[in-house]
Amino acid sequence: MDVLYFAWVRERIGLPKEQVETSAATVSDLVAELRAREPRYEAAFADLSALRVALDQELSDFDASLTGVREVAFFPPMTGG
Amino acid sequence: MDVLYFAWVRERIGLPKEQVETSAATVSDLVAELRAREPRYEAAFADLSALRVALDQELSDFDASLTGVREVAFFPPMTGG
Amino acid sequence: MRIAVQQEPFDLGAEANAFAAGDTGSGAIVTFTGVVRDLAQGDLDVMEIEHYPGMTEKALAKIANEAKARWSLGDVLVIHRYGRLAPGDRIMMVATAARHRKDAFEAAEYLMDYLKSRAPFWKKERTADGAEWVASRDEDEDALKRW
Amino acid sequence: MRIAVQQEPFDLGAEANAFAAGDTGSGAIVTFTGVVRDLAQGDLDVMEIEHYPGMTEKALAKIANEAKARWSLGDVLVIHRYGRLAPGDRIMMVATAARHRKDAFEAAEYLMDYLKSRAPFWKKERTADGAEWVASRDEDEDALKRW
Repeated sequence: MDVLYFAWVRERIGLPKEQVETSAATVSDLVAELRAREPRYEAAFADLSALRVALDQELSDFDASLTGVREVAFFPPMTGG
Repeated sequence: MDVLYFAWVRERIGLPKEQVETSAATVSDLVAELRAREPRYEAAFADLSALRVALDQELSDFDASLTGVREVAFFPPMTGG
Repeated sequence: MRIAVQQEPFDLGAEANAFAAGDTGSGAIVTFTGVVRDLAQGDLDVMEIEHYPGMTEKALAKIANEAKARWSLGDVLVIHRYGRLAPGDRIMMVATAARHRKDAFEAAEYLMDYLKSRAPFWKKERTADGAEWVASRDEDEDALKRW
Repeated sequence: MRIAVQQEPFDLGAEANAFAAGDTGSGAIVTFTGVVRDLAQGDLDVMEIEHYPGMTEKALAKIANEAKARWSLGDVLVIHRYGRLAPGDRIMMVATAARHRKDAFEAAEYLMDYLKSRAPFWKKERTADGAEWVASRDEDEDALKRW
């Protein structure tokens, strides 16, 4: 599965995109796996209330299932306009 | 005093502007004088709720005093924009 | 602040660009443009707009100054035409610049609501069937109550 | 309906004129333009806007389609830039055309409210003191509640 990071999430983790092999059932499960990897992931995911997630380019939430999902993106609240 | 007419008030009365010698104290008094003149004035002023009045180029009302006023204008509700 | 009452057409794009260029401190620019619609389904030939020279400019300046007093605005523009217009012609525009979008939007709506019912313009529509003065609408008068 | 996500500057006036020319049935045209403000009082050097290619266009189209479903609109335009911008540069614009001004205004405000918080753009401000991501504002999130 492709995992994308934007804005300060990208900066903290240090890359914009990576391929992740996972059997995580939900977004929260994936976040837990990533946090366990390295301190930079732990730092990026420390406060989930400051993060948003999109599944296959649609806004979603951390309880959502990853079944069939090909692309997960993590980023801070958007500041367009 | 200059009396001006706009839109269908102008069309009913048949002129855009005239000089009126009057000692009317209020706009209503002036309207009463004008209505007494001729049927075309009577027709124009038949329904005051369909008319607006400006005194010296400021919106006013039919109870207003004419003291010191040099220009009175009668017209239907405005349709700008 | 610029108020223009004119017979000539105006260029919406050129006016919008000039307005935006003149106000560099504002983050938000709103424009509203009114266009002559063919109300009578295809047979409006011409719209004639009459106004009250002398009062018109004053009334528009008063409305614009009230908007400036009420919202934090960088700048305000009002252009309103009179004379003969055809369907598709642009009748008028307002523009507002403000730090915050809410102020720019509200001020533009306020200007429009007051222009509709408190600026001395009268519209007459000429069709194949004859000419008729456009009646004021109760909802335009009601729109003033929200301010 | 046109949705453009682009690095290049856009010409507000040319876009407004093209939009107005393309929609002859509407009586009311509203535009909103966002400009880079110097928030940090004179020392903003550059604003960088990051976005999510692929998702951005979809998110903007979804917001525009929701506006079209909700109001009676003749047309909708959304342009949003990404990349490096300087103070005074235009970031984005929306335009709405409708028969009635209320629809055009409300739809433009709706588009802006959703663009602010639901389109995947992130702003970073670079000043003499360093660079900082612009934080989302509670009032922008709250603005969605009125729709």
